[in-house]
Amino acid sequence: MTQAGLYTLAASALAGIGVYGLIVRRHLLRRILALNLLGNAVFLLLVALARRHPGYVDPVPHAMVLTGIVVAVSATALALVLARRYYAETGLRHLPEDEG
Amino acid sequence: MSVPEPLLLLPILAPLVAAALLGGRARRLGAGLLAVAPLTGLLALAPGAQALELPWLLLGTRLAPDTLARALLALTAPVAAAACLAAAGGYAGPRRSGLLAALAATVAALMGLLLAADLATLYFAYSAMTLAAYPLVVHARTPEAFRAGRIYLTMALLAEAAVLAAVLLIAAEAGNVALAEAPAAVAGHDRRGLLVGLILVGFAVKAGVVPLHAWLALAHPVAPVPASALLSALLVKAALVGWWRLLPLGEAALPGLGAALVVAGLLSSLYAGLVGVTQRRPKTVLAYSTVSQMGLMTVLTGLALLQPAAAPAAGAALAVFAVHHGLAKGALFLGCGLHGRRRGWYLLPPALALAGAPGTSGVLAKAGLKEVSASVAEAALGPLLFILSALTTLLLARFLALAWRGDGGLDPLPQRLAVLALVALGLVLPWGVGLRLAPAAVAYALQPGVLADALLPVIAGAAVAAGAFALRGRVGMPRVPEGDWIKPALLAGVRLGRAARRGWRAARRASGLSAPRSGSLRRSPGPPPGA
Amino acid sequence: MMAAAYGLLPLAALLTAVATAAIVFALGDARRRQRTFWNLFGAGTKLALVLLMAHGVLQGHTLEVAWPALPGATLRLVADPLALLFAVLSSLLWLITTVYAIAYLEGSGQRARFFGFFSLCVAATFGVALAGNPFTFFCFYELLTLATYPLVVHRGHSAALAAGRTYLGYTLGGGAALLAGTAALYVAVGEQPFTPGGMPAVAEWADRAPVAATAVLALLLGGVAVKAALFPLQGWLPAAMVAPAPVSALLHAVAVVKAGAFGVVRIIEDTYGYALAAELHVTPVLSALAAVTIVYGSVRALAQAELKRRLAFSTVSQVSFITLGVAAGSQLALIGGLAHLVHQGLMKITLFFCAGNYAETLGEHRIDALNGAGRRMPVTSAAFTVAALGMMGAPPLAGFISKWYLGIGALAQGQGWVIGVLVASTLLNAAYFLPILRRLWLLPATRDWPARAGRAEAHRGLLDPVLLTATAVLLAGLLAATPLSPLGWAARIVEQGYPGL
Amino acid sequence: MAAGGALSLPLAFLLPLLTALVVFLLGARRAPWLPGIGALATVAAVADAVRHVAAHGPQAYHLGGWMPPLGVELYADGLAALMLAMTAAVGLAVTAYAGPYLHDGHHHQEAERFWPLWLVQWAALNGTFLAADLFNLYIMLELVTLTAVPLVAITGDRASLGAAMRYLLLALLASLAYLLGVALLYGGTGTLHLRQVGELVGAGGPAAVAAALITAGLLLKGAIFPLHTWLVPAHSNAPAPASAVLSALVVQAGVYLVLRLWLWTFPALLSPAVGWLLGGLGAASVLYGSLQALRQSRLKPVIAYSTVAQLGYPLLLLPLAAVPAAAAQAWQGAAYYIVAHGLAKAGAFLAAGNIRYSLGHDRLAGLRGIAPELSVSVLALGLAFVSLMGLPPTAGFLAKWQLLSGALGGGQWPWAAVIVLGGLLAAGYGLRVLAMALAAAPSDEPVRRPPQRLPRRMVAVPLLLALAVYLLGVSAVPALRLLEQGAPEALG
Repeated sequence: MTQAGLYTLAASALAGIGVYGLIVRRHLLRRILALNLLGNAVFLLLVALARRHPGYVDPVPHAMVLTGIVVAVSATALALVLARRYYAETGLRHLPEDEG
Repeated sequence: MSVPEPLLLLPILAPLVAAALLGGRARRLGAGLLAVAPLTGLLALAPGAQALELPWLLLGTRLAPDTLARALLALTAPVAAAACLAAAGGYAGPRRSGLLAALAATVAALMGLLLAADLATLYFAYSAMTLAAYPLVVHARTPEAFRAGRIYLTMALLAEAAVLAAVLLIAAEAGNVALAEAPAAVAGHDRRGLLVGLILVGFAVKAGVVPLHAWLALAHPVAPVPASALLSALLVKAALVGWWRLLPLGEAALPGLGAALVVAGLLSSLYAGLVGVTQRRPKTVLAYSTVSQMGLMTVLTGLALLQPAAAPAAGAALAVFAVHHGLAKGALFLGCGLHGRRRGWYLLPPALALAGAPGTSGVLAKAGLKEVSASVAEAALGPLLFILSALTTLLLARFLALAWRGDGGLDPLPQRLAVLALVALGLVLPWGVGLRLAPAAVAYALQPGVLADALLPVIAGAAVAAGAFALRGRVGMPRVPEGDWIKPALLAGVRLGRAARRGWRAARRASGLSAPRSGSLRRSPGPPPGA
Repeated sequence: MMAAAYGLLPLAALLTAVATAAIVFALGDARRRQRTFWNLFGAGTKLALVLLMAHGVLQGHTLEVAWPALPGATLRLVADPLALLFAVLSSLLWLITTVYAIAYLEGSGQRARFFGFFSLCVAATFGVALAGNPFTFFCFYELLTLATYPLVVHRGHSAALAAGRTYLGYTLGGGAALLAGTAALYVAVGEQPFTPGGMPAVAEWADRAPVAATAVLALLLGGVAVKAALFPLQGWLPAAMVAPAPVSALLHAVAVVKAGAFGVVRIIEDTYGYALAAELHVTPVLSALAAVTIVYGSVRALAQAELKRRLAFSTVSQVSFITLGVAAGSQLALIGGLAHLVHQGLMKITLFFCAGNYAETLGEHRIDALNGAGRRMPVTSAAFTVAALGMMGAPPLAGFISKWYLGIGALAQGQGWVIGVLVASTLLNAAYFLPILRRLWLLPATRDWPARAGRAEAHRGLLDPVLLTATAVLLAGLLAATPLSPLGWAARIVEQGYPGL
Repeated sequence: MAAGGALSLPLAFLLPLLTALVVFLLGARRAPWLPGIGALATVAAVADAVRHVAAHGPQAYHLGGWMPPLGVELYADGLAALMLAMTAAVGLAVTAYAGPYLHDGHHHQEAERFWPLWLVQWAALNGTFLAADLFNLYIMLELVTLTAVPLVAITGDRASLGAAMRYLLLALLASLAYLLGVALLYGGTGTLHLRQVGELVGAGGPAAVAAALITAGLLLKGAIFPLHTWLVPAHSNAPAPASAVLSALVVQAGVYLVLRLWLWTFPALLSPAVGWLLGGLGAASVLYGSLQALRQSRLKPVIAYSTVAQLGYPLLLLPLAAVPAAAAQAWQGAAYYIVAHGLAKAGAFLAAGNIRYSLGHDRLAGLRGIAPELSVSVLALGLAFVSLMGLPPTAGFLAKWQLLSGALGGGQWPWAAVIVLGGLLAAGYGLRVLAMALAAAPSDEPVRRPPQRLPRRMVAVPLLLALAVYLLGVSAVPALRLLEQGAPEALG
């Protein structure tokens, strides 16, 4: 069980949880969190990729992850703002179409 | 004297010009012009006028009067003029200018028909004449008149469909052929049987061959006097023009169709005579006599079709017969328009002429017929012709009895003038034409023996008439409606239609469909209400 | 130089109409006088240009404009005699109809929209006439559909909208078929110009793949058959009657049905060629359909109580004479068909103008309300009579000439039954036109109509066009033998273009 | 001077970004003319780039001279140039339109938010078309999404907020799917450069999975059936200028990338089965979108569903791309479709915006008899719809013709049928709208208040966009010649 393999395994586990949450949960916050989990899973995978050649670390995936995190953060921020505005406007914690 | 070709257009244009004037301020001038316009037809008899080519007109028009045309022009010009004169000077009823315009149009079309020398123009003039005559028939605007008009137009158009088909069949092989070559073209046509059949049927309606004569018997009584004079004296002759222009007479022998035509002619002559005797209105009687006389001319055509060799003689005889009959009939019909107590005296000469009394043009006409028939079918026709002329005499006796005494109104001069002119012409013109076309017949007609056996049928007929006159009131005359078969037939048709519609409605109701959409007229197969 | 100038004429004429449309749209509803001026100016200019083109063609110039729209598909305008026959007809009748429409729509709303699309519609018709290849033909054919729709629904009430739906349902369906057919044709043989006698490439292709060729031909014909109102695709035509009279005149006489009939000519004669079409067993079907349509339309017309509806069904019947002439396959019949393209246009536009006059002046739409209208409106009624008799095929009027040539042409091909169709149509036409004439002239008036305003029986703008077209009907028949008559021109087209027939 | 041409690539990306920054700092109120300047500058840069691509073939530019993999390469071939040009045209129009629309006193805070968002989005779109490696594409896509969502929510009412929320969630999911795919590809090939990946990638399992993930993400961003659910509420609740850019540009960027990736990066994976699958999805969205559009009772949803339908057409290229007889024409058709749809759709949405702006609603039933007041806008709407129907003489028709010829040439009749049928359905919903606009006002109902006066520029812009579609309908040859620059041999 190499380190990369471990990372990959963890990544897929996270991804599974994320997708599950995104599909099953209706509460907006939970969904946003699920999306973050999913994102982190992908980042984890990239980090794992950086080490696929023993003895040398590929910088490109790291660059990607860094940028990706920035993007993810801003996306999350936007999502949260929207969610709050939505709640303020409607008093709902989930999207109306999702009921029942 | 010789006239330049363009004057050949004058007979056609002059009446139209007159009609155009009728609409505007110069109404009186137009009427006067109309009375003389037909006489321009005589220009065609002048030696100079041979043929007028108008290649830019229609499909390339050609006007050229031939022998038959000249003879008929000699008839048409005076009769039409007389009718127009009577109408312009004598007619006092409603819609006078309408009547005059219709007369003018009909006359123009007639002239065109006689002058036409190419296929398209012939058809043009013929159909134009058909349409132009309709207003004459329905001029009275009474339901009766409209019914007569509807029947006339229906029959005429159906017949014209046949004519159109025939014309197209000819044109397909020969193009817009000159009428001089038309008979040859028809004779050589690969659908000759069909073609000749179409031509015969197509024109038979105008000729009033039984049973296609119904419209005549209905139209004449309702039309105003000058109109019926035109119809009976000239319009019906258009059929003869059509036949003699298109049928392969003298080109090919068609025994079957020829014999059929002869028989049809004889039958319609006989039938019309018998039915005519039963009629109660003088103009109806005259109409039937027209049918009967046309039957005889049909016989002449049939004989020519039967035997090409006889065609020239038959043609000449036909021309003479047509002139004789046209003048007499014109005079009689115009005479019916007179009111004077002594109008019988006006009517007597033409009546005698029709009856074929010795010395009259009737003898000449019958002589021609006899001659031709003798040359074709030995003796077969002799007795029949005897019976027929007796019948004619009877018919005219009936007419005179009905029409002898006018109601005593006074007649405007032009009207009397018109009648007198025709009567006078009737005494000379046929002989003139006879001398020109069939001198043999003239000579034959003037033999004393012939005069004698011309007298016999007249006497026979007169005797029967006298007998009937003596017995009048005691034996009832059978009542035959005008246009004999047509009315029962239409009634049957209407009943049938009603029944069919009732059944149809029931069927719809049964199948639960809605009533017909409100965009569409409900039409009964028979004539609409008013019939 | 001169030749170059001639070469640009087609484009100039097309742009004239488009520009007129643009100007009229831009002017808006308010400025009536300017709009009238520009309408007449545009129509007049276009007519002048088209006549100049005709002159050029007589001189033997080739008038052609082309530019690539796509790799492998060019927009090409060519003025050959056949194109000019249609172009002259449409431009002339456009001018007349414009005059009429200006008077007819006096005081009604939405006139800028109306006249804008009116001009656009004629531009499209012009394009259809001059289209030099199937691609161009399709483009203008569809443009015509679009440009006429707003005219059909002009009145804007729900009946008009329903009629518009029907109209588009039929025409766009036909357009789809035409599109598929044209595209398939291009895929099969690439771009070929319309060639009298047929495109050689198509002939080769048909040898290789007869089934495909037949299918494509069926698609193409199906596409144009809708506008040509060929049975059973004629349903839209009577429905479109809700449009104002000038529009009906335009639809029936000038633009739409004619574009369809013209398309039949282009496809049969210039794309496949008659020989090939006959070889593929398409022309018998076509002529049979045409015959059925002729009789069907007339029979339906008998039963119509509304004047315009009766005229509509009569159009259904009459237009098929053109198809019949094409499908008969003899020079004479084709001459008759092409001449009828013009003749029917003149006669039908007259009839619709008259119907419009009765509706506008007397307020009468039903036939049984027209008793005695002849006395009240003699000029209109006289024109109506001329046109109706022409439709019946009574000599010496235009319709007789068409029937004459159709008949002898069909007989030349040994198709005697066509005579039967002609005769039947003559009788049926008489059966539904003569009663109208009887009402107009012979029966006493049953209604009390508004008295005349002034001496004229109706607005001059409504009368002069009618007189003009009626005279044209008369002259087209009387002077048929002259070289520049519709017949003469059609004969020139056929002798130059289709000697093979 | 290719270098100058290359230089215009980063400008096309940076100029709108810069403008956005300045506008954000100054505030749109204080500098209402600024967006216009920025837009014009961008258009100039794009024009220059297009000119060079047309003249000297594909252009490449390496930011700061850094080479890939770490450096960022901007690359413009014919397709990209075409997209840039279309975006520039729409962008200019929207900028011109949004000015009077936003600064009329009713839309203050919208104005404040709109300009930065839109200008950044424009930059991001240009970046998407210019990006030469998969990760930059990811960044740009995210940037597009993160600007598109607020544009949807800009009015801040509950409907638009809900739509934006849903849009955001799905878009993020899509981006992550895309990123995952990119990660797998990188793991497989060790590179991110579009063309290098294409050369290195095998037909193996991981590559297929990566391609599937990426495609799925892009299809969702491209709102292809059945992943279109988010589009209609989002696009029909946004203000007119936003709807225009969302429908004309944002979703089309997704479709553009599907084509780009499958034709440049995964041609090896484009088996007939895959082609038919993607083409089938395209066909499904054509038919489904059109049918839905027929059932709408409001104007903007009709247009939004027509977007769903129109986005399906370009995908029909994929099953045809492998057929030599069909590929070239189908490819031209698909590319031209995107251009034609972009312009027409922007025109349609802006015209609809005018109608809504002056009537205060866009219910179809309420459109009866508006033609006189809004005739120009209705005319523009109609002209745009004609192009969406694919009828001559419009760019839409030429594109349809090419695609149809491709389908027929490739002997794949089903696609031809779909194209023709789609056109008819489009005619159906288009004319449903126009019939309402041409209809006379119902006589029974009381006279409506005269609609609000429209600023002249707002009237002119949609008409100009629509007319541009007709200009492109007269001849597609220049555009298609541009398209040949740097096209794969299979499509040349």
